[in-house]
Amino acid sequence: MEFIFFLSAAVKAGTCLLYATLGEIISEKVGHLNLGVEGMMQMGAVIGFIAGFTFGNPFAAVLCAALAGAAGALIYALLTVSFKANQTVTGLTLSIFGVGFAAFFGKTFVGKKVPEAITTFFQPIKLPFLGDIPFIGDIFFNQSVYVYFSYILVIAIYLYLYKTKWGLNTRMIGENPVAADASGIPVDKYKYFNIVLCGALCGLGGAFLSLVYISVYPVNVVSGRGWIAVCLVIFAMWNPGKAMLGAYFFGALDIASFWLQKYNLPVSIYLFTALPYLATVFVLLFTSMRKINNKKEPAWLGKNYFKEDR
Amino acid sequence: MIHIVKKEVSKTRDKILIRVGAVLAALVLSSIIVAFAGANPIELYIGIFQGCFGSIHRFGATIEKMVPLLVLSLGVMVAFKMQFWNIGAEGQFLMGAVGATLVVRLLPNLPLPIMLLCMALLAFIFGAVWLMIPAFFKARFGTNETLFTLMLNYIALTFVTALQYDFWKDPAANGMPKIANLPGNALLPSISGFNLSILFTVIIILVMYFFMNKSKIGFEITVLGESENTARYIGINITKTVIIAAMVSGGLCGLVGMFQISGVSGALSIEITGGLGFTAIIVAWLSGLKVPFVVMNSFFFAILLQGASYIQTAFQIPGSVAEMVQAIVLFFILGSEFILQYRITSDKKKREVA
Amino acid sequence: MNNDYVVKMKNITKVFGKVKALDHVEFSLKKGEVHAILGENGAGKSSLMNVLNGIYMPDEGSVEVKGQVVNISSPKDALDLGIGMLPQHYKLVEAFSAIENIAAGSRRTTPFLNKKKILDEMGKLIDKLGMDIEPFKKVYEMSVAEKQSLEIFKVLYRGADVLILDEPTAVLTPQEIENLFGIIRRMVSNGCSVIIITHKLEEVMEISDRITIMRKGTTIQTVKKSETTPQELAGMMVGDVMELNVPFLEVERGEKSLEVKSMTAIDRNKVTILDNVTFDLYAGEILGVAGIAGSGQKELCEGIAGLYPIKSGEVVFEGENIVGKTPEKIYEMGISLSFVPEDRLGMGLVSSMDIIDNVLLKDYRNKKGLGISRVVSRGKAELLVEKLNVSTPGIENHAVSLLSGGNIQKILLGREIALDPKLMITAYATRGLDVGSSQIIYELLNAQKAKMKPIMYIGEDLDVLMSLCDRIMVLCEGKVTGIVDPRKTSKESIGLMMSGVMDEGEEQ
Amino acid sequence: SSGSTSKTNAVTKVGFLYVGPADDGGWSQVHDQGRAKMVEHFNGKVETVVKENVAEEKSAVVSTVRDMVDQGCTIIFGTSYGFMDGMVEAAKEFPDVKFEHCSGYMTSDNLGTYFGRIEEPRYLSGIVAGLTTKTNKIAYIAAMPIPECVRGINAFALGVKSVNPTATVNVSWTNTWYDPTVEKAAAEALIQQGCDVTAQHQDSTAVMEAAKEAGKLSIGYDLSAATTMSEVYMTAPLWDFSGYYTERVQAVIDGTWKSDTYWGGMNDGIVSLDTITKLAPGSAQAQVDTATAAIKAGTLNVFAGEIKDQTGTVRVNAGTVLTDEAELSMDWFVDNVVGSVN
Ligand SMILES: Nc1ncnc2c1ncn2[C@@H]1O[C@H](COP(=O)(O)OP(=O)(O)OP(=O)(O)O)[C@@H](O)[C@H]1O
Ligand SMILES: Nc1ncnc2c1ncn2[C@@H]1O[C@H](COP(=O)(O)OP(=O)(O)OP(=O)(O)O)[C@@H](O)[C@H]1O
Ligand SMILES: [Mg+2]
Ligand SMILES: [Mg+2]
Repeated sequence: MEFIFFLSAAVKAGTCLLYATLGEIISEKVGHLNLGVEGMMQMGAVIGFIAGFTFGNPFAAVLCAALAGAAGALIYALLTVSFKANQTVTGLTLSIFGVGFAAFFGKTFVGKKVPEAITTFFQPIKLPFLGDIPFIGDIFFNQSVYVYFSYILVIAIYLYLYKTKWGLNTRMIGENPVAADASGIPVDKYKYFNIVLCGALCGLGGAFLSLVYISVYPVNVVSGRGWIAVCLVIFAMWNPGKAMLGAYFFGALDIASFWLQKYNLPVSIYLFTALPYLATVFVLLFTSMRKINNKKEPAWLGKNYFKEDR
Repeated sequence: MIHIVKKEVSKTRDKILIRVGAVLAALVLSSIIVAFAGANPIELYIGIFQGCFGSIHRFGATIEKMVPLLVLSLGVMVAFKMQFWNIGAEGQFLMGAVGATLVVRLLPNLPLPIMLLCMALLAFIFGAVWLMIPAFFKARFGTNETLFTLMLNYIALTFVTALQYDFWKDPAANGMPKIANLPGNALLPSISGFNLSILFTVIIILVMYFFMNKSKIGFEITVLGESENTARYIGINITKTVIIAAMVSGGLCGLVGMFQISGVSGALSIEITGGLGFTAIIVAWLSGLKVPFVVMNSFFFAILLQGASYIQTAFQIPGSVAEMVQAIVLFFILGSEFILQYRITSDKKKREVA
Repeated sequence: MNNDYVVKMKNITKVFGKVKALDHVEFSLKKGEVHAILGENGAGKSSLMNVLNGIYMPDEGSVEVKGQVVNISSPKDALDLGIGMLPQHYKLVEAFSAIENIAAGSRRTTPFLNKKKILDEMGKLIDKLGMDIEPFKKVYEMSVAEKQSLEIFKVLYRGADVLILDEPTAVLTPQEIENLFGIIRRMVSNGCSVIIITHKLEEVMEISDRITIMRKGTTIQTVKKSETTPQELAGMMVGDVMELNVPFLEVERGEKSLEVKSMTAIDRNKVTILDNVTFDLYAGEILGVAGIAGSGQKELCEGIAGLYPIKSGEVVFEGENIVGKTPEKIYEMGISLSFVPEDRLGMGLVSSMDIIDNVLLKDYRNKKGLGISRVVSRGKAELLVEKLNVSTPGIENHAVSLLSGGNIQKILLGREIALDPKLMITAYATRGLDVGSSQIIYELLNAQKAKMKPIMYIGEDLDVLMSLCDRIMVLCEGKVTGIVDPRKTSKESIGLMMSGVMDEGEEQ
Repeated sequence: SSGSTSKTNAVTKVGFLYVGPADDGGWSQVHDQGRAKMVEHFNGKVETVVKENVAEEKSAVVSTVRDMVDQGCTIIFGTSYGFMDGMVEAAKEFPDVKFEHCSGYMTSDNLGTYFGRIEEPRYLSGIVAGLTTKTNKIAYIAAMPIPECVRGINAFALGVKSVNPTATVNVSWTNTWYDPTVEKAAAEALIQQGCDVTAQHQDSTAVMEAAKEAGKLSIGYDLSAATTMSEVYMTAPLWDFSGYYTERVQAVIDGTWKSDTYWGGMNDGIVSLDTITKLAPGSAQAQVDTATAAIKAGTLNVFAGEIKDQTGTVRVNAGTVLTDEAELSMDWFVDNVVGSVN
């Protein structure tokens, strides 16, 4: 029973990662390595909380969080897509910005509680039918609507990327913008769309932390989870389904120490924390050594596209 | 119809004007935010300035913040010059500090000069190896180095966490998860707040200037970065050059780990990097991978860092303001690069030449 | 009458800088024909087709498609008019399958990908054209021919009925070429019209209905295939007027210096790119190498310089076989390669470096120790700029990529000559240069010849080759089709050898 | 909050280093309240310079101190155990400035330590928890296995034991003083493992939030959460540093400051137990009152023998009490604690 609770907690802990990872996947699929995930999550977390605190309305909170993340992404898109600035440097700067932004605007809200209306709204709800499935029901279907929405997102993003023409065009841009351009795909429009959507999802991921995961607003609520999401994208091999599993795996390791402490394990609990990163490196090496093209990073990842080049 | 086309070249004067303009525009925008938050922007900027130059100790603090950033940026620059996107400075920094600490743990009784030398050496090696791993895989299998080095940052961080909270936890610290302070014979001597790493840094700047501009290997790295074909054509051993560049790049970042624990922190901990490894990437990039500009920009960033810390104590203004100002300045500079490299034209003919 | 023509291009002029790529060109394409365009390198074939495909905007002239005067400003416009071009560099996504490449960006793709519908449509077209496309095969698993088929298919799937093929056969094996021609014939029988650019006369004779010959930016003539012969075509292609005055220097030829025996090499696509190449080179002579683009010239140069893997054969230089030696070793033996690839700066020079550093590229190892010194290189660079009259704002802190093509070439060639090599290989030395600059280069080469240096000169312009060189070796598809004395041969016969129609024994 | 840089001779400047934000709802807020009352007391004659979120790392502490001295501070309070190395170093660098380190044990001529016997109210809160638990499993979320925390856990466990010998205190370490996400995750884990009362040595209210979500009850820490956490809050051991700060700053003004090791108890007012709420079992108030009286009278010492540790070894013999030295280096748990000190 305890193990089921652990897994259920892992799903919860992994949900903020899942949102951000899904976002980063669609950004990377269009060729943009956005290292500003941490910053966008911070912006979403703080604005989501402020909106929630001020309006006491869960929808307003979530909407504002998404908009805040999207605004951060828009800065990034403007600089990298239109102004051709270096993606790595712009992303890092966005992270610095987001962390400063959150610390600055969140300062007066530290220690404040999430309004009752929001806490109640995001309370775990056991789904009728699905929640009764043994094990699975307790792990996945006795969660907050915020978690349920992430399930829908996984499916929606999978469908978007692999089953619609927009997703096909998106992936084509990430693989070869020259070819996409030649095929008449409006490259920049797609880039903006995907990058901004990525920002909105990162904002939602951050707000999950400040609205659902905890209920008192702390300093630096995201505290590095954005970077984990960037790693997760590789671990998931740019696949939304695997991102879900990965997020829960990383989430489980985030909380594992509290569940394992009482067992007095012979191995250091702190080595567990390295596991996801080691696994990620393994994935990265494996795919590049075996030249598994369709599981590798998009071919143009990190490179800007300038029509006039070549 | 309007088009964006590449500019041939910008005059140095234009470059300076546009960058200065970008910084000013950023400061104006920042002022609005600061004022909106109820602080006086002018007072704030003066405060930042005072915080860096107001007294000898504040200036010392500025330099103390500049040293690691500068050496890290120089390290990152070497790899970037080869078009090898090392964003793992953070990890190499940490691993260097681990190497230096290892020396002290294994041979605690070495006399000071030898101790420092061994620490520096092992720090360099640890940092170098931490970058040579991805360099090897990049050269051999084309593994994406940006993602790999990013990942190695976190492996280094979790490794140091395990050391700090478990394997190397100081039994004398009464349960406090910390690694024992370095003994006196492992600390960089210092004179009124300025420690010996400043001297080393000056030497490193000179050596790196020579390395990048006047040495054979530096020249080969540059050629390789510009065109692998040309490098092959003039007979450069590509694998060897990649490995050497990774060694110097990672090694310098590792060396910073030693400077930081031996000169500033006094002990290895997960906090020593303070995110400088990432800031260094920005500095190296904005400096156009040129040593003199790296020195200049490191100083500029150190001012922002020290200023941020000072306004917090002196004006009780949150340090996050300075962080935001820093990011806004960077956004504007990044955006202004566009004006330097491209121009917008409505001439259709231009398209066809490219 | 007008309705017979799907495309009519009138009076097209296009100027690049000082180069008049197209000079009042007339061209027309009839419905249902295969129209070949023939001409030397640089004649303007690709430029003309780029105008038709909306990549270039003409400075003058008009284009009519299906009776309407149109303004084609992008490949998309062209496609909307039913004109599709097979790009020279394939624009396919390696990680995608054929079907994904076809569907992406296509107007016919529904919001939700309906693979079955696309497959059905593909199937119909595949049957009609007799093509061999596996819809789910990934591009990275495909051969060059398969990629080419896919590109053609992609264009046709988007509804093109005018297809432009720019040198499609250059990368194919004979069987694959046959296959391609089969597809072209079936396309035509389905009502499509095809424009094909090729340098190979026998292909022209096999596939085309009409032929347009271009030379130096103008159309010479359009003829019906049935009314002409390969000999006549070759004649029209190269022309017979000597326009340049390239000095031939009489020098008594010296010792044998380089001996290449049965050199064979294979490229990445497993195509034999050099096939049993055998020749000698003597001190005090300039050996010209003629051939259409991509006949193995690049690989021959790089093979000798140790930059391209040789599968079999020997390269004997001063009595020693240098096959398998590193480029560094070969360079130390005194073989210098000055190569001007198509993009001018790919090899030999670093585009972002200034003149001094580019001179230093070949100098920096000469100094002992770890450091480099720019003192010597600076001197050399100054001398070079002065002697060759390079126009540049400065030799320092001014990237060579910012110079004009002629000046870049002067630097490259001047640097190699200054090294006083024992053997010089120069490729496309005067590509894109004006008459004056070219003259300087020829004089530089002749001066080296007078010093009894062996020189290999790879060139494009037959007139130049014929007046400058002592002997000309003709390459076609990696084979030597002849080594001739230009003063005893006609341009036409060299043209035929280049096209592979005629094969000549050595020094007839 | 705005400070001023004006330098009038009459004004004494006092520096404070906090480990978290000043309004964390916990430890740093306790000190900040003490600071504010002290400033009010001196009515304009004292100004303070505060730095929040100082890292528990030597260089961070030293450079903050340098900035404060630069601002003219003549006495500086470091309010977290982890500042110790930095405080020692800074005291050496500025021999003319007075330093006070909370909860540490290193002293010098210009470095004193101060702390309170929080174990006394902790023991009392243990009585409340012991009476409350139905599952006989109490969760205790604590920051770091340092003597300060271990002491608190043991005192709490002894309080539990005094009323409910079968209940256990289940400890989870977070390795952080202040990180609500981590604290909450740790609390959730223990609650899922069957604990029905939570206690904490953490600086945020996240543990109580977890209890609230699971419908359990809580013992707080540092500050009263009677209004903010009314659904779960029963009581809490509280701090009040205002008296101490006022006294020490006065000493600096008077020129009588001397390095000292201060360790006050419930009698001194620096520590106390909050009013017990209605959520606690009815019998709790009376039992706590009795114990409080005994402590204040000196008849009840929290660490009076006989005390056995987890292995059954007797650590304090019957009839004796633990020495202050032993308390300051405590690294063992009493026998009703589940968990390990490592
Ligand atoms: N974009 C351009 N910019 C400058 N010059 C150009 C450009 N495109 C073509 N030219 C020049 O125009 C002339 C005609 O070139 P074009 O590519 O049309 O020749 P071609 O007949 O296709 O030759 P090839 O057989 O080598 O393909 C050449 O001198 C070439 O250098
Ligand atoms: N195909 C091309 N693509 C891109 N840039 C080109 C191209 N052709 C020329 N340029 C650029 O245009 C400018 C003019 O070049 P161009 O070679 O036409 O000069 P030029 O006046 O003919 O000089 P020269 O007589 O030395 O060749 C140069 O800066 C050159 O780099
Ligand atoms: Mg062409
Ligand atoms: Mg020219």
